[in-house]
Amino acid sequence: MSATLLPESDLSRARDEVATCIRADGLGPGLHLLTLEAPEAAREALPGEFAQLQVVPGPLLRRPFSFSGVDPGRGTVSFYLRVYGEGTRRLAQLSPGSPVRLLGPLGRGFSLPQVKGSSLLVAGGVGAAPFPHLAGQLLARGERVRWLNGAASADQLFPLGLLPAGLAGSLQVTDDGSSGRQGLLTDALAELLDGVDRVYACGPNPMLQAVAEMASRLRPEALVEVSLEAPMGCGFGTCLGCSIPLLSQGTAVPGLCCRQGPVLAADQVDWEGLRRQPSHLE
Amino acid sequence: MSATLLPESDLSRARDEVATCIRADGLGPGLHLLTLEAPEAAREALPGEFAQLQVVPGPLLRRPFSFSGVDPGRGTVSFYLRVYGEGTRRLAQLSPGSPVRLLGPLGRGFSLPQVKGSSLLVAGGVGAAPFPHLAGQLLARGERVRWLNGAASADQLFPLGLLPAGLAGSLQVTDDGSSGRQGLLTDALAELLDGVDRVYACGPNPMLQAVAEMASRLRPEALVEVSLEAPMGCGFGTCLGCSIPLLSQGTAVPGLCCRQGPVLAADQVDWEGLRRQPSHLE
Amino acid sequence: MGGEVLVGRGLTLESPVGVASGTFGYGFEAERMGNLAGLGAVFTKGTTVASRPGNAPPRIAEVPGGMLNSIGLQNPGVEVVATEYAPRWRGWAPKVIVNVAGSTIDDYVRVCQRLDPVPEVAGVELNISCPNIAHGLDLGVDPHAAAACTRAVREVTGKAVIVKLTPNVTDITEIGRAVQDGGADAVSAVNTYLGLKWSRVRGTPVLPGSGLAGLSGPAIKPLALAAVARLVAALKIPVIGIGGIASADDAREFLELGARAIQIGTANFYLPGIAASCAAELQQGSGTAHRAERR
Amino acid sequence: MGGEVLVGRGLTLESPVGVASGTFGYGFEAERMGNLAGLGAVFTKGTTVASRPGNAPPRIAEVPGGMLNSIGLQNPGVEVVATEYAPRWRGWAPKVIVNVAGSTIDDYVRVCQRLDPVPEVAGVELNISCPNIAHGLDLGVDPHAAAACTRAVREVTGKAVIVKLTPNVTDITEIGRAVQDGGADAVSAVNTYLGLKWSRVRGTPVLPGSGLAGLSGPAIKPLALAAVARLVAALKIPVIGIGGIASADDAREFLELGARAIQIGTANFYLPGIAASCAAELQQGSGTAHRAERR
Ligand SMILES: Cc1cc2nc3c(=O)[nH]c(=O)nc-3n(C[C@H](O)[C@H](O)[C@H](O)COP(=O)(O)OP(=O)(O)OC[C@H]3O[C@@H](n4cnc5c(N)ncnc54)[C@H](O)[C@@H]3O)c2cc1C
Ligand SMILES: Cc1cc2nc3c(=O)[nH]c(=O)nc-3n(C[C@H](O)[C@H](O)[C@H](O)COP(=O)(O)OP(=O)(O)OC[C@H]3O[C@@H](n4cnc5c(N)ncnc54)[C@H](O)[C@@H]3O)c2cc1C
Ligand SMILES: Cc1cc2nc3c(=O)[nH]c(=O)nc-3n(C[C@H](O)[C@H](O)[C@H](O)COP(=O)(O)O)c2cc1C
Ligand SMILES: Cc1cc2nc3c(=O)[nH]c(=O)nc-3n(C[C@H](O)[C@H](O)[C@H](O)COP(=O)(O)O)c2cc1C
Ligand code: FES
Ligand code: FES
Repeated sequence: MSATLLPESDLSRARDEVATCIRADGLGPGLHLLTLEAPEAAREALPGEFAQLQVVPGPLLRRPFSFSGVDPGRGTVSFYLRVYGEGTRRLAQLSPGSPVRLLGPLGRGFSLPQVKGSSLLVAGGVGAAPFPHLAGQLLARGERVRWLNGAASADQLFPLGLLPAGLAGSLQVTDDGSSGRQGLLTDALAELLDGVDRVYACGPNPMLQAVAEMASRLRPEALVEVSLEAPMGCGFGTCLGCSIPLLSQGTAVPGLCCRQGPVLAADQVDWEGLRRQPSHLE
Repeated sequence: MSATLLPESDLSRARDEVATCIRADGLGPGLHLLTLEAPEAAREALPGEFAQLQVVPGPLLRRPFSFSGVDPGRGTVSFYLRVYGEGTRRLAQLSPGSPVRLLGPLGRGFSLPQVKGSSLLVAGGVGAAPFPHLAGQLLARGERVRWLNGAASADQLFPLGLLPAGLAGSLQVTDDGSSGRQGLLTDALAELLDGVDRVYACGPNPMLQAVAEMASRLRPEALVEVSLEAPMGCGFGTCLGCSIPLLSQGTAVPGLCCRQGPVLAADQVDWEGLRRQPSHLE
Repeated sequence: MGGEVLVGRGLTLESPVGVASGTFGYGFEAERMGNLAGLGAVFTKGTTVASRPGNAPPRIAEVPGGMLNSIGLQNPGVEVVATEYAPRWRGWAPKVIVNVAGSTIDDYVRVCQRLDPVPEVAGVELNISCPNIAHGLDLGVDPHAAAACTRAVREVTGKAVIVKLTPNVTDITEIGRAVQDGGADAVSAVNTYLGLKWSRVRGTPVLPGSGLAGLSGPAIKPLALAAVARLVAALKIPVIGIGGIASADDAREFLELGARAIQIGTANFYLPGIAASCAAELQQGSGTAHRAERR
Repeated sequence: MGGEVLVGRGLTLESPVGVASGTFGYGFEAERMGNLAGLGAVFTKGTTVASRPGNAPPRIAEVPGGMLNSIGLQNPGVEVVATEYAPRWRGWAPKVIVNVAGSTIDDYVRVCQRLDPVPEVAGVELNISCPNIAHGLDLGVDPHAAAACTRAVREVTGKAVIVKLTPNVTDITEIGRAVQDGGADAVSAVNTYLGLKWSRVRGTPVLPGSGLAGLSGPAIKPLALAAVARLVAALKIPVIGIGGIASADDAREFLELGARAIQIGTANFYLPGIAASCAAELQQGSGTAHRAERR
């Protein structure tokens, strides 16, 4: 359907299942970790892929969330979410036993390395969501993994204890200095790029753009992948609501965040187009 | 607003309060007794008056229910309800502690006798709702009160034990004979009309019409009052949705169920008009 | 955002928050219930030359997020309104604007003429969405008829003339421009949308006859916002926004969009104190338009 | 109620349940996800002569009970559809009906001409709700233009021609009669309603530009039922009902009302298997229209 030649997500892996909430933990102001029993998704979900969640009663359309933790053995998946509007509010109110419709896995996730190397995970705020799962997969492949997390204040950082053991290093940055280093995440980035083969980033668009620019300048040989967001009507390519400006062989083309993304190589993104576009936040 | 000269409810007694569910008892298939803490309504509500209830989330418009039990001392009121559609379903699902918006008392209730005499209460199915409160008030005035309750089957009769003590007699009738006498309520009515000064009836329209006709034939000197139903948008006279065909000095006039009713003298109702009108049940 | 607003021809409302015709009677129920405080205006039930009994029941049906009505303009006629109701409005803080309905232009003229000398009536709102007008066209869907009706009323009244537009037209701005040219002081929009509810139990529509009725309530808010935005862009006269308003935030959306004032309709039925509380909330200040910053 | 239906010119659908244009792509996503089973027809995304990139984001916004969209007809153009997509439809059980859009009558003619020899295309659905037609009038709001477009397409194709009507008109039956006279085999109704969502955080509409966009979803069901009821009463050709259908019961309401078939739109987004399950449910039998008897 899309005019780009970029690869698209494999929809045949997606299942619509009725998951059951088994845990709902508050992790900070408006921040929640939701653990669902969802055996089919737990079997399939790869790092960076997402699910469309629906709670009844709740908003009409489903809401997209990155798989945060995935435990195929237990048949559970977890989502790290920040309350924004009605949909996230309903999800945050779930209690153990409540049903949640889960459609997934959807989208294209992060590329996992074929050969061992050094990865840097860069998370802005709730953009930490996909990284517990990614870190686990990278570590399992013998990758050297470091963690950089920025947030407005200490209580909005992703709890280090919830990341898989074995990280080669971690740095936390807060706007107000209430924990870790004070300043912007990008200020800290420069010193961590050294020797890195892969940079994986998730967070607000301006942060992603800054990460992409700095990485391509200071570490041009590294693979840089970013996880983007767009308003999603469906999550599987039919509503055309999640259009994002991509580059295909250097020319701007409209892509679909849900099928060519949400994870894209930084050089596939038309950053200028993205910056000019009015916010989808309401 | 209405063209009739019939008296209208006193809206200055109505209050919009946030009541709290304190008990929710199942009394039969789809039949529930809901007890709410609602001090203002408990202080004011007279027999036959109703409240407009709203549960959130739930349907947009409130739903009307007759006050069934009223305990000013405890500050509680109860409603006897039958699950029909979404609104009654939500109410039936309430659990202790849940809030319910209650607007009331609304409407005109039953006339209470000035001198002692003999009353017959005639209830069809969930039409039993207003009678516990009415029976209590009548008995307190020294009235002789008898009870006639018809339903499809035994499990749909109003539990005798929930009526106030001191009834001078009671008769139950079921369509299938599963409890009490088999047959129609109206078949049993004839033998109970003897010596009666007042007949109060609540139930489906055809039953009310039959009761009204039989009573005026066999016991013309008795006061006969019926509690009618109509779809209600507001409950207090502004939407004009609850139009019912009344008689004013013998000529048909449109009345408002919520203001001139829901309780009307049987000879104020245009029974033929009511019978011709398409059902409001969906 | 909550203070005094001028809606035309010297008609100033103390608050931009009014209540919509047919959802507040003639204000007496709210007076009894203590719900008039702070309102800018009460738009009365549609009033015709002679009294009307209204349509046969059932007249209302609920749908998700809204309701359908076919009340059929039940009202006591203008004479009762002028002689019995108006005196009871004396001393009210909200302005009373009588909503006027009819089948011919002459009907509108006669009702407005009768109300012109009545001091308690602050203005008229012409509900030009009634069928059975000359030439078989609805007044409100034909720009020429709509303008002619406005002009004819303009000639017989010194009061503010607000024309209430139906949204069931191809281009609401065309009708808006026509009544502006006809001398309307303001327009109000929108009236109800044509809807239907089906009863599967009965195999017929829920409401009698063809089952067609007017949809109102929160479900129509996005449609009403679109209509009001287009009118604000197209007209010079004030636009009064109506449609699905059920909170102070809803009201603010219409006002930020450019509406001069707003009317609350269906919400008065399920939240009888809502209009008074919206007026108070708007009076107090602009509220919080901000969400927590993302991330 | 769930069996084979004829929607005109020999076009028979195995089930009255179809999926609406723009909510199912060209069917390939549903094919991958296993959601084609039992459908009567797939109405494709609106297809134009040349490919179109669509509008700038954001393109969708949610409102209670519905959504607004201004996708802007993003599509690969008819040539790609005819040569690359059509072969992939071979052997599909649901009929594929291509939804056609354009700015001039000639655009419609060219797309339909190109599709006429393509055997996998069972019919065309003319989406005549596009702006910028000759004389500054929308095709779909002008009965003459609508009829002329239908007639012109009729001449270049032997396939079933379904005309999809916009509800944003004063009288949808006038347009319906015009396209019936122009040779349409069936009409489908409705397309989206003009709506707007306001962002209080930004102080602008949520969607770009004027913010006007198309409202769809359960919120429009009562409006769509009214439009379909009026069309059924006014027309001789089959009417395909669309608007807010999200369950087999919703579908039954339209069918009982007289629609020959139905299309599910927005619900496909949040319940991707809904169309297939409705088709199955309708196939199985009439379901239960009955509630428990009252009292
Ligand atoms: C691929 C993907 C993965 C995501 N993963 C996560 C996650 O793991 N944790 C998390 O907290 N959030 C995540 N988000 C963002 C999350 O989907 C939004 O916060 C959520 O949709 C807001 O819904 P709401 O009902 O609470 O807010 P509302 O304001 O009621 O939402 C209204 C509309 O705004 C749009 N919207 C608002 N915020 C966003 C956003 N950030 N992205 C896209 N659309 C938005 C949506 O279209 C939604 O329909 C992700 C988004 C995408 C696209
Ligand atoms: C004055 C009065 C007192 C009542 N007292 C009781 C009571 O004590 N116990 C009890 O169980 N029921 C009582 N009812 C009936 C009760 O209000 C309806 O059963 C209820 O409104 C149905 O709502 P729902 O959402 O469950 O059904 P839905 O089918 O979702 O209701 C849809 C619409 O149908 C209409 N409707 C359906 N049934 C009725 C009805 N019987 N009367 C009026 N409108 C109806 C309403 O307009 C409602 O908006 C009373 C009705 C009235 C008018
Ligand atoms: C029961 C009812 C009766 C109405 N009667 C009238 C009327 O007499 N005159 C009129 O102009 N509008 C009438 N309306 C329309 C409302 O004034 C208002 O325009 C419409 O309901 C949309 O606003 P809402 O969504 O806030 O209800 C009526 C609406 C309802 C619900
Ligand atoms: C995102 C989206 C895109 C649409 N694109 C088209 C289109 O290309 N052509 C068309 O005729 N209708 C289009 N429609 C309208 C639908 O086909 C349908 O008529 C409308 O959404 C009402 O049905 P619903 O309420 O079931 O969604 C679109 C609707 C949506 C929501
Ligand atoms: S979310 Fe619908 S196409 Fe991407
Ligand atoms: S219920 Fe609104 S007037 Fe009676």
